[in-house]
Amino acid sequence: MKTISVKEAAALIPDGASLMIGGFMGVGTPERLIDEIVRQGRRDLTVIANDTAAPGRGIGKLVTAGLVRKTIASHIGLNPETQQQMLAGKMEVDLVPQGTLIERIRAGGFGLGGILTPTGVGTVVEEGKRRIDVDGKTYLIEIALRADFALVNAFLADYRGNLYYALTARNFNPVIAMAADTVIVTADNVVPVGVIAPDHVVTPAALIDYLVTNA
Amino acid sequence: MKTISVKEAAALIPDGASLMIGGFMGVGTPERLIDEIVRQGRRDLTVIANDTAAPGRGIGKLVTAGLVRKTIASHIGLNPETQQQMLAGKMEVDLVPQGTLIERIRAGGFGLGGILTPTGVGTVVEEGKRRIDVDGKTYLIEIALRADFALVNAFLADYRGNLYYALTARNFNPVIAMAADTVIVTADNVVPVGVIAPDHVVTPAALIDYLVTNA
Amino acid sequence: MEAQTIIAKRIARELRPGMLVNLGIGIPTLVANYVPDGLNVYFQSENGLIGTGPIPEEGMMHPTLTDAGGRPVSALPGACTFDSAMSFGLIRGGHVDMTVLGGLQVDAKGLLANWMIPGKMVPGMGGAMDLVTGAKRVIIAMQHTAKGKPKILEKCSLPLTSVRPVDLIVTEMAVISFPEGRATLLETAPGVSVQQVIDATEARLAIPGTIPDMCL
Amino acid sequence: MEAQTIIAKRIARELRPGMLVNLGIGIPTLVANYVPDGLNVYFQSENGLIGTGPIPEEGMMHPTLTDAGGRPVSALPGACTFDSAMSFGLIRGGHVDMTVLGGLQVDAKGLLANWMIPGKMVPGMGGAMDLVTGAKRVIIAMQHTAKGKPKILEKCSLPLTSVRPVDLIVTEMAVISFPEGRATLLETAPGVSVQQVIDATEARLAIPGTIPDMCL
Repeated sequence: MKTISVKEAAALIPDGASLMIGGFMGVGTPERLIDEIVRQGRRDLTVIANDTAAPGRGIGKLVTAGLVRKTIASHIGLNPETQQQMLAGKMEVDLVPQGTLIERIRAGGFGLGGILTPTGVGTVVEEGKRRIDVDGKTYLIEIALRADFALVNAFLADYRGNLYYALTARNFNPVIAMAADTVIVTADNVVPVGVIAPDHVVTPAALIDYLVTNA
Repeated sequence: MKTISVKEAAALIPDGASLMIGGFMGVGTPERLIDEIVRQGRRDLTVIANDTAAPGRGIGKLVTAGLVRKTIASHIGLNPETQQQMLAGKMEVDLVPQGTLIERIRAGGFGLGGILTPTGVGTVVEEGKRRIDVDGKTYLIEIALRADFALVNAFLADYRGNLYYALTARNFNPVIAMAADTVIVTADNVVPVGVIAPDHVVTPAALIDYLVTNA
Repeated sequence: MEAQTIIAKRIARELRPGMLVNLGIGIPTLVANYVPDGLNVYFQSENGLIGTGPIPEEGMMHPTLTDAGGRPVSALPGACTFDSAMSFGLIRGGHVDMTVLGGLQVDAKGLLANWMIPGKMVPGMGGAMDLVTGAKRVIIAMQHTAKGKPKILEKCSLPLTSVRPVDLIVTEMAVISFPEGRATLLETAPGVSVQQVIDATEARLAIPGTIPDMCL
Repeated sequence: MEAQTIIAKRIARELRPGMLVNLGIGIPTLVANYVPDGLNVYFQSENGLIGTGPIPEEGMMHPTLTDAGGRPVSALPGACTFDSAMSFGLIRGGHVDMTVLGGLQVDAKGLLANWMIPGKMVPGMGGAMDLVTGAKRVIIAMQHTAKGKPKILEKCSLPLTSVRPVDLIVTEMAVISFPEGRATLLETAPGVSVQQVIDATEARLAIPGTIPDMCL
């Protein structure tokens, strides 16, 4: 793990990169990093996240700035700009049931090729996917999802990069931290090693590539 | 959730029941409940667990008492009695790679039909299983596993049944707590509601059917 | 009584001790206001919380404690939090005893459409597909009609949420369930006649001999 | 120097800062004794711990802090614990940078057999299949021969652990890797000749022009 400034962190991300971004309606999103990506400007990003938050908040800022070419999310209903860009053909949007999305990301991070889920069987979600029967019940094969970068926000990070999340800001964060080639973390608080008890560390330091300094 | 004595808890389990049992080499196994099952005696149990511990310890006690007809586990190497009973044809043993076993149990508890894993491809583990290719890589389809009962040990349980596990005694416990029709818990310590912080509860109370009293 | 209040109060009577309950946004959220005194139920918020409490007072909100819409909530004693994989394991794995969701259309067999209107409104399914597929009991809370047109139809014209039928529909006019896969009128709201329900419903309803008033 | 010591010391030289490392039971465990001073590596114990420390002193053991064999260990500052699903997600997901395992047989292409001898010893594969399939780098720590018979064979006679070849074999005689899928002699132990290694190995070894001594 390396510590890095927010400017350096954003500079790691090239045009066209795929980004998994933590947060649920902006709660638990690495806001400082998002702001810096918008400031530096990027083209053709792919965003994989639960939602696109709302204009002016979290991932919504990337959408407003026109940096996103494709979104894979479960919900875009609270960001009218995402819907407008989608309907205008400016952004491709792949809508995935939330439970399927998080399991596909988990599979990508846990070395699984995918999972068998009953969700979506017999609906439009099924299109183009393989079905399989197990013990008389039908499932869709939903395949693993990975990204170039995971942008993670934690409540606490220790000097080595062990992470602790607070309350509902946990959401997608610990799962995406497993599923990307490069993991970049912003933390609300950076604390000495040992402050987070072993049982309370949710993401082990060994998974983290870069911890953004608070300077 | 109901509180229950250890005698009543063991009495819930009929002959022939399938039991998922927490613990890794006996660490994190609900020892008091195992002792009481041995005392009451049962026939033809199916045990699903990481291992069968060692003679005189955890699941090893069920094996020694001759209560187990079938074991699904990843490792029996430290319990010679399990190996003897298997080689003598007294016990059926289904050996499953540890990562596959825990994912199959998780799938059972998380409403998935199964998972795609590269583990076991091209080995004897593959026999009788479906293979599937995703993006040019081959996986086995490993199907979900559930049980009649989960026997869980926690370090802390609050009055409602929220559970906290200590250190390496966590292992299979929170996963099996999702994957059985009836979940029975023994806790090293029972504490008031609120003692376990929301972020530190690993198994939510709503999953627990019976909490064994310490009386 | 307002339509929403009738629906929420009636659904609250379906709550049982110890249930894990997921409430969707809109009318379903109101059900939490009518939990019978002394009844311990667990409300799940799918963004990662069991034990959701009311909106905290001014100055007591925390940016990391919110509902699925990102709005501040509080947590009750005994609450617990978890990641989204666990949240949907609870939902898809059948651990959620009851979910209450809004509906755009429900058909005569109980199939639900509630997540998109092609070309008009494409918010995404969020957790709805997993909830309808995985929860033990699915209750739809909705107005009986929209702009005077029935929402309970012979067949849904909108894309389905799941092929798993819902268990109960509660509207401001009626309670409808699906024994043997057929829409059946169970109760009418106070002051609403059976004929009024039939007239406001496109799906053919089975009508048992006795139709009691909703208990509110 | 004892065979085990040679093997463990040589493998310890493969450690790099920040690596997540899983050590199997037996000889592999000894690698932890030879970590170069000041090098921060994370040791994973697959029963659910990163940051495994030495055996605690008498009276300081806790029944909930053990290694994969159930024996008491300690935890270093910055340690973390997790359930078995996470533990094998780390392993299968390629997050473990290096695993060191024992071997019964390895073939000329690097395929490993290390989990059973049919009819004789059936301990179960435990985590071995996931580790060999998923870890970024797989190193086999074993004696070069067993009862005088080679363990590095043209083809394994025992059931394979994985179809993924191992990256490196370290024995008390030699270091062998598998560039282009072919067993290749990299180093010999001090005092061991290339011919001695060839004689103790059934698999045909590629022999580069220069074979340095193992650095211990």
